[in-house]
Amino acid sequence: MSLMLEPSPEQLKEQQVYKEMGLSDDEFAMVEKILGRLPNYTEIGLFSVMWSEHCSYKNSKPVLSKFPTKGEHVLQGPGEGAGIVDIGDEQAVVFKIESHNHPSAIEPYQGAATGVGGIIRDVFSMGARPVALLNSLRFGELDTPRVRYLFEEVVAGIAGYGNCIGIPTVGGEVQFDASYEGNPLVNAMCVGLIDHKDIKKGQAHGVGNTVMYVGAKTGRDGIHGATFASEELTDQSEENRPAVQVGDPFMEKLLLEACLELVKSDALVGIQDMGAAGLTSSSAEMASKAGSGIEMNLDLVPQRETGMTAYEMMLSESQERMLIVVTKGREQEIIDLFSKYDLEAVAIGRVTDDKQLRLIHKGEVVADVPTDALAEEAPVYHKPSKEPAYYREFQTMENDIPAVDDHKETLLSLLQQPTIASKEWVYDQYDYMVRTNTVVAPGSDAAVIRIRGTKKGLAMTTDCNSRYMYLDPEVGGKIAVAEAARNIVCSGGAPLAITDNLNFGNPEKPEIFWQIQKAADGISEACRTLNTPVIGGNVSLYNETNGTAIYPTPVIGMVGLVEDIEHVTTQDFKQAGDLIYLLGDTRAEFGGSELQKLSYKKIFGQAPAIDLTVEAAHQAQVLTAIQKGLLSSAHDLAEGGLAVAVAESLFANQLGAKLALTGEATTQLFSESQSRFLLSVKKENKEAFEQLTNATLIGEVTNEQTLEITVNDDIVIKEQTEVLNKAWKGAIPACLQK
Amino acid sequence: MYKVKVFVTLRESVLDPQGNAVKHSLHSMNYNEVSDVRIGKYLELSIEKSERPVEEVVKEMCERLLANVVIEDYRFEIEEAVAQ
Amino acid sequence: MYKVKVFVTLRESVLDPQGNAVKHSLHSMNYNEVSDVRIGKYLELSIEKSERPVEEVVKEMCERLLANVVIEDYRFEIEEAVAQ
Amino acid sequence: MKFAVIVFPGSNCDIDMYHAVKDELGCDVEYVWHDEKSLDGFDGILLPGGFSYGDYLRSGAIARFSHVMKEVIKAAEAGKPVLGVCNGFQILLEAGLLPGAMRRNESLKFICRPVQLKVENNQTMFSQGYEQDEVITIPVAHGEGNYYCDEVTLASLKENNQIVFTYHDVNPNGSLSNIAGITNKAGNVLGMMPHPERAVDELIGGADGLKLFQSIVKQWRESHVVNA
Ligand SMILES: Nc1ncnc2c1ncn2[C@@H]1O[C@H](COP(=O)(O)OP(=O)(O)O)[C@@H](O)[C@H]1O
Ligand SMILES: [Mg+2]
Repeated sequence: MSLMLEPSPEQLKEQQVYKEMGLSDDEFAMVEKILGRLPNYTEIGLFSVMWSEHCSYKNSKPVLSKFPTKGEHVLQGPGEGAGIVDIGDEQAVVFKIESHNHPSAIEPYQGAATGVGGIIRDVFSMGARPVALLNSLRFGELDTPRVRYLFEEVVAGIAGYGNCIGIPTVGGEVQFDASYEGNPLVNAMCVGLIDHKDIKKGQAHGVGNTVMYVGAKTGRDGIHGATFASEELTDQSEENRPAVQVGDPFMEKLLLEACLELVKSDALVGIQDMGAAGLTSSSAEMASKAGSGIEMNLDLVPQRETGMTAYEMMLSESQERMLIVVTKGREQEIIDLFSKYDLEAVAIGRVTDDKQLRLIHKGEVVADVPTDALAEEAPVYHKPSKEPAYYREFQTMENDIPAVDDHKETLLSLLQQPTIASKEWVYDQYDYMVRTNTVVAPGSDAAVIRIRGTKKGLAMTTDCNSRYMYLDPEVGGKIAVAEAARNIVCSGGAPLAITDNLNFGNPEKPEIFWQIQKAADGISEACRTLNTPVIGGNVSLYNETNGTAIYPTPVIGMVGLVEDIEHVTTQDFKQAGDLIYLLGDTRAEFGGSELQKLSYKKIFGQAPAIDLTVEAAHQAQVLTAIQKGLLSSAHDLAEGGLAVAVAESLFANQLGAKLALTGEATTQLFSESQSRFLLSVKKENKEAFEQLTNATLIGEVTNEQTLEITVNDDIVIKEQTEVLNKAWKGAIPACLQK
Repeated sequence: MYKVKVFVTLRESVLDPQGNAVKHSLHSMNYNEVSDVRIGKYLELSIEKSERPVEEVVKEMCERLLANVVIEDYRFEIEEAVAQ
Repeated sequence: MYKVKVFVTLRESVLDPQGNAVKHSLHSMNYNEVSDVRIGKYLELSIEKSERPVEEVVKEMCERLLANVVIEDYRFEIEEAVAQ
Repeated sequence: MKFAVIVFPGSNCDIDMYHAVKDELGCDVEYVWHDEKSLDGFDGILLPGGFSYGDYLRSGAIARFSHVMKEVIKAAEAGKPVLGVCNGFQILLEAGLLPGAMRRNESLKFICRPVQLKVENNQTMFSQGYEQDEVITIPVAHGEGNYYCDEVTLASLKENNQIVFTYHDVNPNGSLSNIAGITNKAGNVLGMMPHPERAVDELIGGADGLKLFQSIVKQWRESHVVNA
């Protein structure tokens, strides 16, 4: 590769080489105008990655600007490695979500692993100690060997990285749907803790200060990864792909510990991880944010391979690297600090006052471009948007109740749908306990970790029902935020803020752009009503295979604060004799439901309706009841409706339940109406609880290890807990045995 | 019966964290003469004769399962074994 | 400079869970002619010339680090490489 | 009694071990970095879990060559209690302080879950706080916990009562004879795959592991009163 002669500036223009790098004719003309001359090969490379959708958000910026990003507790909103929210006592929580979809489609183990590695770096580059990991995954149906392979390898990759670095993976979600068959989604979220005084930013202040490179050496891996992530996957993707990055969690563990020691040093001026677009984005962004320039001598960059060109070094996405700026004259301290961890720290440049990114290689200036042009001045596109025909049609449909003749068999089938079934097979592979702070492990609604030295805890979850999103992205967007908040509340937390990962198809298609806009509208409105600002996120577009888009999937990652760890609640029924209540109204709503998919093998109609005011009121009631110590368990109703939620509540403690419902049986059991909670209450708390909420008493927890449900006095479901449990637990392993 | 030896190695530009760690460890044990370590897999397969030429079968198995051709290269050696 | 290839394999008496799993996968992919799979490690080392005979150095590295002789056997091949 | 928690590059249960000893057991404890040259002044040595050196090549293989391991061997020979958990166990095997070796889990997958253990021998300095044959719950979290040794070694482990813990009911990793933890012949070095330091607090994962640490302290106090 290095022997290949780089095209001259004139050839670049004439042969339109920039197009292979993802730049349009107009964009090339803009670059020419900014520089006042033709760019050379290295320079056009810098622009092509920085102006890719992945780095510049050129297509999504107008949409992102709708999000509410401010709030009384927000210390850092979008714009840095990760957002930060105050949690009192001079402490704050830091979190962010990021996608690694395309790399995972090509090499699932390493793609997922490096996705985890990248998001961890975003969090510790703020100065925070990462304390938990979550993920959100989407795959095709588990009925082809390829999908099973992707699923198994992605899970192994997430486990491999997280377990080795020693950060517990405490939660996440996995859903299966044919639309993800060729383009799985792998979103990883990291949560960190920080003392206010340690907060660091990625800014290159102080003319004359030293720019240092720390961590792993640079190789030719991942060159043009950001551009690759901004294209559709096609059958040719295999050939065009960059050299796959391999993660080294051991190296990152050392880098993490070294950086957390570094942030305590007053010699540190700024720090940013080398993620997408590696050395280019970290240097250009740090300088641009500080209003300064950076000059780097690429000969000094630690290199893993020989003969690397400037272009290759600047575009490499080798993992486990950081760029830092330190006070001039104090480099040796930094070198010593890193060498204790067997890591290299090398001075490769300095901060300048001319706002230029200037690169020197083998004694020559190989690039000299304005940092703002790279980091800030990418074109912004307002893409055309068009309501899809399917949406119009779905909106005119009546709510259809799927025909069910045996409700017990239907419940058993629903429990075996991979999207509903137990995810134990997945989280058994994650070390969710390391660091011994995990109070609520995977398997309940939101995970909870305690904060040592305080009585507080953090609740966290990722959520998105992409079937509702497809039927109605605006309503689906509201539901995604509401569901995340519901999960936090059920665990005893008060929602604080969200991070979002907008996974969509090709935004150049007006119907896709419409989905993005509507989803963002819904998310924004829910965030305002539920008072959970957006403190950061990530956009992953072009999730299509051979022209077919995934369901719109804006994953919501939410963190909540548990004021007192004593309040932590789980979904499991705790003892026989407790009363079972349902909070929230049940209507015949089956659009996008699991039952609809099971019955018709497709989804259609309207998504379940959501009234955010009702949602907020119900959440407030549940949280208050928890804080008053009135609840034995709390579980939100989601896929599969009431019957599935009740079944799930029986398993951990092998209990039974008797429920008496009235109305239309299928609706009562399986509808997916929103804003509903399943709560269990000790008998002695009955009155206090009933005064607090308008929940309906529907039954009682029993010792009989049987679930019995009557509707209008007819027994519609009677089955042993053990049988239900086996169906639910065994489903995913059974799919993988095939 | 054939005895087949398959060597699976990481492609050239692909990082080898294991190899690096072993190299460092060897250096700290004072084997400073070691300048590079790359670690791969070594598989020994026993394969019965079948209709298809064994080379073809082995190549196919390597491509489909034994090597991850996205990041790995492979090569193999086939020996005809004397039946025991 | 020497190019050294080291093969580390599980001892015969030791069950090889990985090899078994691969054998099963191959069978489920209809490669029924495969009767046995054993998986080991393959290391490629570049070693500069030093005072000590290279065989001695490699053997010592294998015994001390590269193989765990409780469960593994090793063998190696040494080639003298032409300096580049 | 003062404990050392040995920290190798890549150890990640060091902090759990530290807090178990300090907060729940109430003993003195310090982290000791892998290049430390002496363990004088420590009465008990704890090798925590994690992925020392990434567990590259084989788990524990590289860590055993660190400086501090010479001191760990010295401490073991001097009869001080040495506990290796998970990766710590693997390091003790690689270092030859305990017999046998680890293979990958039979399922080839990492496994993290609480498991039941049976106390096979409550006559060791690590297990005297338990009843003989008591069944306790302690979490495992490992990818290579499939213990192996040859028949002669197994026979001698049994004969000398060196098997302290076995998996009860379900063997999560395929280990020989359900072995979860063994001591050396002298009985002062224990290696075990399950994590007692993750089971010292009812809020987090039960408290069945605490007795193990309490046993070490009790034994130490008794022997020091006698010697005084
Ligand atoms: N969907 C989104 N919602 C809110 N903020 C976003 C979203 N996507 C990106 N951002 C914000 O834009 C900034 C730049 O994002 P990105 O380039 O992904 O960060 P990084 O350089 O860490 O990868 C980040 O602060 C991120 O939080
Ligand atoms: Mg839930």
